Amino acid sequence: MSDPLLELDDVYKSYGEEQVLSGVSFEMDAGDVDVVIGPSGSGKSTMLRCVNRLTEINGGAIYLNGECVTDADTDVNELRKQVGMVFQDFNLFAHLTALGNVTLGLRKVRGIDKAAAQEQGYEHLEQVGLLDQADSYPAELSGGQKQRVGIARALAMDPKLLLFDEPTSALDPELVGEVVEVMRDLAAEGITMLVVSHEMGFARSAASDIIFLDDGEIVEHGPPEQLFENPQAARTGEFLSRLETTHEGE
Amino acid sequence: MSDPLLELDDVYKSYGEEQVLSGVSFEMDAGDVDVVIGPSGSGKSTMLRCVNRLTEINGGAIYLNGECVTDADTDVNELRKQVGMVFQDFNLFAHLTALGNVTLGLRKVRGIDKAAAQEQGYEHLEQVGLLDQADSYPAELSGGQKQRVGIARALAMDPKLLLFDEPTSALDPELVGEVVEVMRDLAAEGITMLVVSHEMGFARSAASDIIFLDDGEIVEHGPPEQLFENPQAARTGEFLSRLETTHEGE
Amino acid sequence: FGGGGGGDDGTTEITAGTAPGFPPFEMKEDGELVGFDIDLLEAVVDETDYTLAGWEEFEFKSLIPALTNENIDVVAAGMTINDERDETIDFTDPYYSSNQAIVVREDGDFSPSSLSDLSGRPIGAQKGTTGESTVQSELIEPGNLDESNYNSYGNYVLAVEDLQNGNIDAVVIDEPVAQTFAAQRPVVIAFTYETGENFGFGVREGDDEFTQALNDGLSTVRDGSTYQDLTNKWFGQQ
Amino acid sequence: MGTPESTTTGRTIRARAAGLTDQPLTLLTVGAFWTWLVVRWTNDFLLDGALIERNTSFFPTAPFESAASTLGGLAASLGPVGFPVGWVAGFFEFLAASIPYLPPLATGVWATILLTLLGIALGFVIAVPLSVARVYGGGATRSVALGYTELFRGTPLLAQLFVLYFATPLTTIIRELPTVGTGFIPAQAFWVAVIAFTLNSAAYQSEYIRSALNSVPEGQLTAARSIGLSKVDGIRHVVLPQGLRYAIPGWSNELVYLIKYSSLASFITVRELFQRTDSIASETYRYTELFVLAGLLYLALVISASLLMEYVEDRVAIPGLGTTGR
Amino acid sequence: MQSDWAFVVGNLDLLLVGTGVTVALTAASILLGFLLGFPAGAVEVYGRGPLKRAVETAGVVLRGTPLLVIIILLFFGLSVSSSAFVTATIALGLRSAAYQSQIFRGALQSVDEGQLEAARAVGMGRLQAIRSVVVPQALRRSVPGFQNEFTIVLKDTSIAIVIGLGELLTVGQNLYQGGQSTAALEIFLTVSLIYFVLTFVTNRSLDYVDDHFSIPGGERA
Ligand SMILES: Nc1ncnc2c1ncn2[C@@H]1O[C@H](COP(=O)(O)OP(=O)(O)OP(=O)(O)O)[C@@H](O)[C@H]1O
Ligand SMILES: Nc1ncnc2c1ncn2[C@@H]1O[C@H](COP(=O)(O)OP(=O)(O)OP(=O)(O)O)[C@@H](O)[C@H]1O
Ligand SMILES: [Mg+2]
Ligand SMILES: [Mg+2]
Repeated sequence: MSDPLLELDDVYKSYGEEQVLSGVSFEMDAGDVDVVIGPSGSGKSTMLRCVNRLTEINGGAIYLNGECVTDADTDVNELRKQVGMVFQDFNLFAHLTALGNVTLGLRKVRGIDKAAAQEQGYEHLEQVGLLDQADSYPAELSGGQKQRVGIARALAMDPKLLLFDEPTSALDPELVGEVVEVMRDLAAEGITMLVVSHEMGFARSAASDIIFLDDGEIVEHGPPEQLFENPQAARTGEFLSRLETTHEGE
Repeated sequence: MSDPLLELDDVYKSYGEEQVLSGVSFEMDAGDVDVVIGPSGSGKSTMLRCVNRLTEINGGAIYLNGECVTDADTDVNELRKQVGMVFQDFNLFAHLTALGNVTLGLRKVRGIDKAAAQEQGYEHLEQVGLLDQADSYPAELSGGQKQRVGIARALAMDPKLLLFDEPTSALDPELVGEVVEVMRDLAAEGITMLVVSHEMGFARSAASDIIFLDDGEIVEHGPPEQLFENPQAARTGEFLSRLETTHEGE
Repeated sequence: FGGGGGGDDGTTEITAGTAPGFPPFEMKEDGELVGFDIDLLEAVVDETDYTLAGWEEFEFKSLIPALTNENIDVVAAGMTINDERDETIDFTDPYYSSNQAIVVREDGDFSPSSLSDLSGRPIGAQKGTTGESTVQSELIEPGNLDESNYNSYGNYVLAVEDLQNGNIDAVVIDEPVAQTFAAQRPVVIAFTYETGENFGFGVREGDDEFTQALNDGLSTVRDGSTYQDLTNKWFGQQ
Repeated sequence: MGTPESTTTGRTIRARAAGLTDQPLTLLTVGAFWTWLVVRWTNDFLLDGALIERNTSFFPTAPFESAASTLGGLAASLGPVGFPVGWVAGFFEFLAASIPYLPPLATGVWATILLTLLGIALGFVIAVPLSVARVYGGGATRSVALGYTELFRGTPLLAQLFVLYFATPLTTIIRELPTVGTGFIPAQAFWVAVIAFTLNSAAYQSEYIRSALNSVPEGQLTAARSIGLSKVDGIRHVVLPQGLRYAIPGWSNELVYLIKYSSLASFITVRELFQRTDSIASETYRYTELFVLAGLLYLALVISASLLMEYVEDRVAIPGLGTTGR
Repeated sequence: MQSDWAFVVGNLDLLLVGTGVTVALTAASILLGFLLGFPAGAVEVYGRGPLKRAVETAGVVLRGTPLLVIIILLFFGLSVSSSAFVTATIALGLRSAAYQSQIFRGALQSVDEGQLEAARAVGMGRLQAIRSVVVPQALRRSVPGFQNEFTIVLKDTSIAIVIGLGELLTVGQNLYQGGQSTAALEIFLTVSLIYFVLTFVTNRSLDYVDDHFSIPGGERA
């Protein structure tokens, strides 16, 4: 059997006194789309940040393609080229156009020359439906457009794995659709994604697995049908029902 | 028949060239809870701001309890004591504790002495379930807690009418529930509220009427059952279906 | 109240102004204002019907504005009587004649003997003094010295310091001052240039009664032994 | 200390002076000022006085003198209501009196400008690493940067000039360098002043830049690192381009300060604008006219600097970034 | 060298008197600057019409004119007072007011507009809302700018000698210009040290005050 693309093996993480992740383990194969849900403060963002080492873990190990990425001597810049990240509040480079945002990494990290980088940049902007906005600055884009630039920026580095941290929660209800659509397309193209999100529509239709994190532990992990229709743990059911009451559309 | 509590009569409002409200008319009776929905930029916030004269209208009139509030010689400070406002991004006074936020108006506007103001302040904090956080500063509160302080601050002035401008859209999905709960309680207590919100759960369960605003005009206005199950205008159905796709919980 | 000197009754108080930092004429020692000018003016005023209320210290260049603005009534600051100044203020009779000394480094190989030897050499003087005027009128204006070779300092001490550092080759200063420095520092007077310039007390234009009183006082002091005593005290031992 | 708001705090003189620069009259005056300066310098420094002899003004004084005396006479004949005419006469008198002093002052302006520009530019080169060290450096680099800043901000510039000029061998070294002190290249005192202003201004500039760097949201560097840029590259390609734009208003204040503080260089015999004014005044006793004249020249320089910075700010402006906000 | 330092030490009492003048002049000027500058800053943010324009123009003129020119004009031109200390305080105070107004303007503007709006929404009048909500927040934010301004005023007090006020730097210069000693460098270093101590102590105290009044959990102070 081939190695999983990503493997978390008993990962521990604390900030000072506070234990944030307490023995988290799971695996993802290439092409999987896993959605992480859980209450605020349960450690979802921290978990993502551990994967591309924006924070260091205190115990356990994380493997990407079978290689341990949490070794002290792993080149973090090398690792981050393979793991793209899309932020909740976009974090677009404010001084660069949409195209500039997408090409900066290509030019300064991959060392590709300007013309070639732009060509690739346009392709990725097209992929997220933003060719028209290539020359707009972040401040001139709507929230949904900003987030799509953020996705294109991550895609441009041709990562093996894309991390999304609540990519839609900073968006107006109407704009959420745009971004969810792009993510569905990426899922269909077979891109491996680990997504923190409470967009139930997306989770139901695109997720391979749902991971329910509570208080730094994985309480439940399984395909969406099972988790939503027939949650094993009481805590899962409770959390889901609380999510539903506030979003009870048809 | 008694006067309505609030009446908008053919209200026009423009910013420079741009027509934002084009002949908006509706009435609310005491105890009503009306929810305003509509696309971004349709003029929802502007309408609320006209009611307590944070902006001036260009045509028509607004009556509160039968008195015209849009006359140039109406005392705006007097008016605003009767019309409370809860902001989307909270706008808590950053240099005051939760209690300080609630009592500032009582002391400086109503001229109530400190001890009495604090007593009332505690009552209102209790009403929103925040007695424990009375001495916390805004930066020390969670989003949901901040918004509840905002509500208590408005309630403290004992207003005839409460305006809410997207009171939950700056909150995490889970925190939305807290605030919606408080609003449901207020509705049950018979407090008159005009709420801009896309929280369908709240609209369905608590609204007397839904007002659908599009491009500065009221496209449809009616009880939630009618508007949701059987929208009259094509535009309303379209807007609602777009809202649903992104929030499609059970 | 410092202003409004020269009144009608005989006991008007006057305030004198000076700019310390010009030894031995006026300087600060242990915080006290001392010097030839100080002692002399006090002696002169003693001979008149005026009384000296006190001293005000200014930068040298502020003295004339301070006088015309009535902040002070008389200037005693080693001020040379010349035509430009005479246009703005009046002077008493001269009380001291001073020539300019040209000071050079003791161990240097430059030993000029006349002003023309200074051509093409960087030289310095104190801003607003006769030394500066001499450089201007005798060297720069006739074209014997390029303007960029002349450095103007806020104070002699800095000029002499810069002479020692080698940034300039000569300093033009009043002779008594030069003697003070020659005694203390590794500098020597190369030669003196006779300007025949005279120091006078500065008074407001039109304050004729007061000027007359000072002139009378001055001649009384000169006639007695006081003037000689003061000269011995301040210039004698050098 | 040094939070985003101190960047807004920085929007001071320049932003206000910009109010003046809206007016075409201001533009015209500044244009005339610079034309005069450039022609003057070309004549004095490059053409060796070919157009007109050095130290001779381009403008004749006679017309202004006669205008002043005519108007003065008119004012006198109008009696008590003649005072506005009297003011105009006074103005012409001032012009007539000022004209002969313009040529040497123009030379002084050259030194003032050169001193300011070199001081600010070289200071900037030191200030950027200094501020980056303050914001992103480790304990040691941070303390070194802090020590530098406190030392140069906490002691008088005059004392710094004194120590560099009189107490170090700097002058001895610089005066031996070729071309120093020839033609329009000033002598050693000037270069010592440049060094002092550079060191001093670097301390102030680094504070403006530091607070601007602090106002770049943290997420920007996180995002830069998440696409694989190293910390240094992230700072260079993402944080600095934004932070420096935020810093422009505060930094412009420093430019204005430097224009005015360059007058302290006269203390070590640099012949800049203030020194020229002062030495002419001590010879002629026309203190009032000369200081007003120098004040006007400084004001013209300050307004020019404001216009320049306004232009720069416009040129590098990016929608939604920095000062175009409220 | 030895005797030069001994000379400085022997005259330390004089330098301390000069320091006293410097401190008094700085304190008086900063205070005057605050009393005029704070309202001026508020007028620039919230005022309108001729008053606002007048304040802005006065500010540009005061900031654009060298301090030396201001002080000479006030003393010799307008003769606002025969006391050099009073005149120097007015000159330094006016100019500092012009700069402080900008510090406070920036701080007032940096307080989110929503704060004012929320205050108005509870029924406070404009002035009252500014006073009870915006000003307390703005004052906390103006500390860094205020530290800069303090540093600048402290060192600019030395200009007061042109009108005959002998503060620290002048006392120091008088010492070596008296011809008694060649201790110029030693004097400059000592004077610098005194300035440095004054700046350092004041700025650290302001930091302390800032920390003390900082809003818990609020922005980096
Ligand atoms: N840099 C940090 N320093 C200290 N504590 C931190 C830090 N970042 C996060 N925490 C703490 O770790 C815990 C988990 O935070 P995390 O952001 O991972 O939660 P989350 O599940 O993403 O929550 P949310 O849904 O609100 O984003 C929280 O209690 C938080 O306070
Ligand atoms: N102060 C203002 N000046 C000029 N135009 C404004 C101003 N405030 C709002 N507008 C414009 O008025 C229109 C209506 O804005 P409004 O904020 O009322 O919309 P909204 O329905 O609340 O939208 P959203 O759901 O995005 O909050 C928009 O086109 C907006 O650009
Ligand atoms: Mg999170
Ligand atoms: Mg709105």
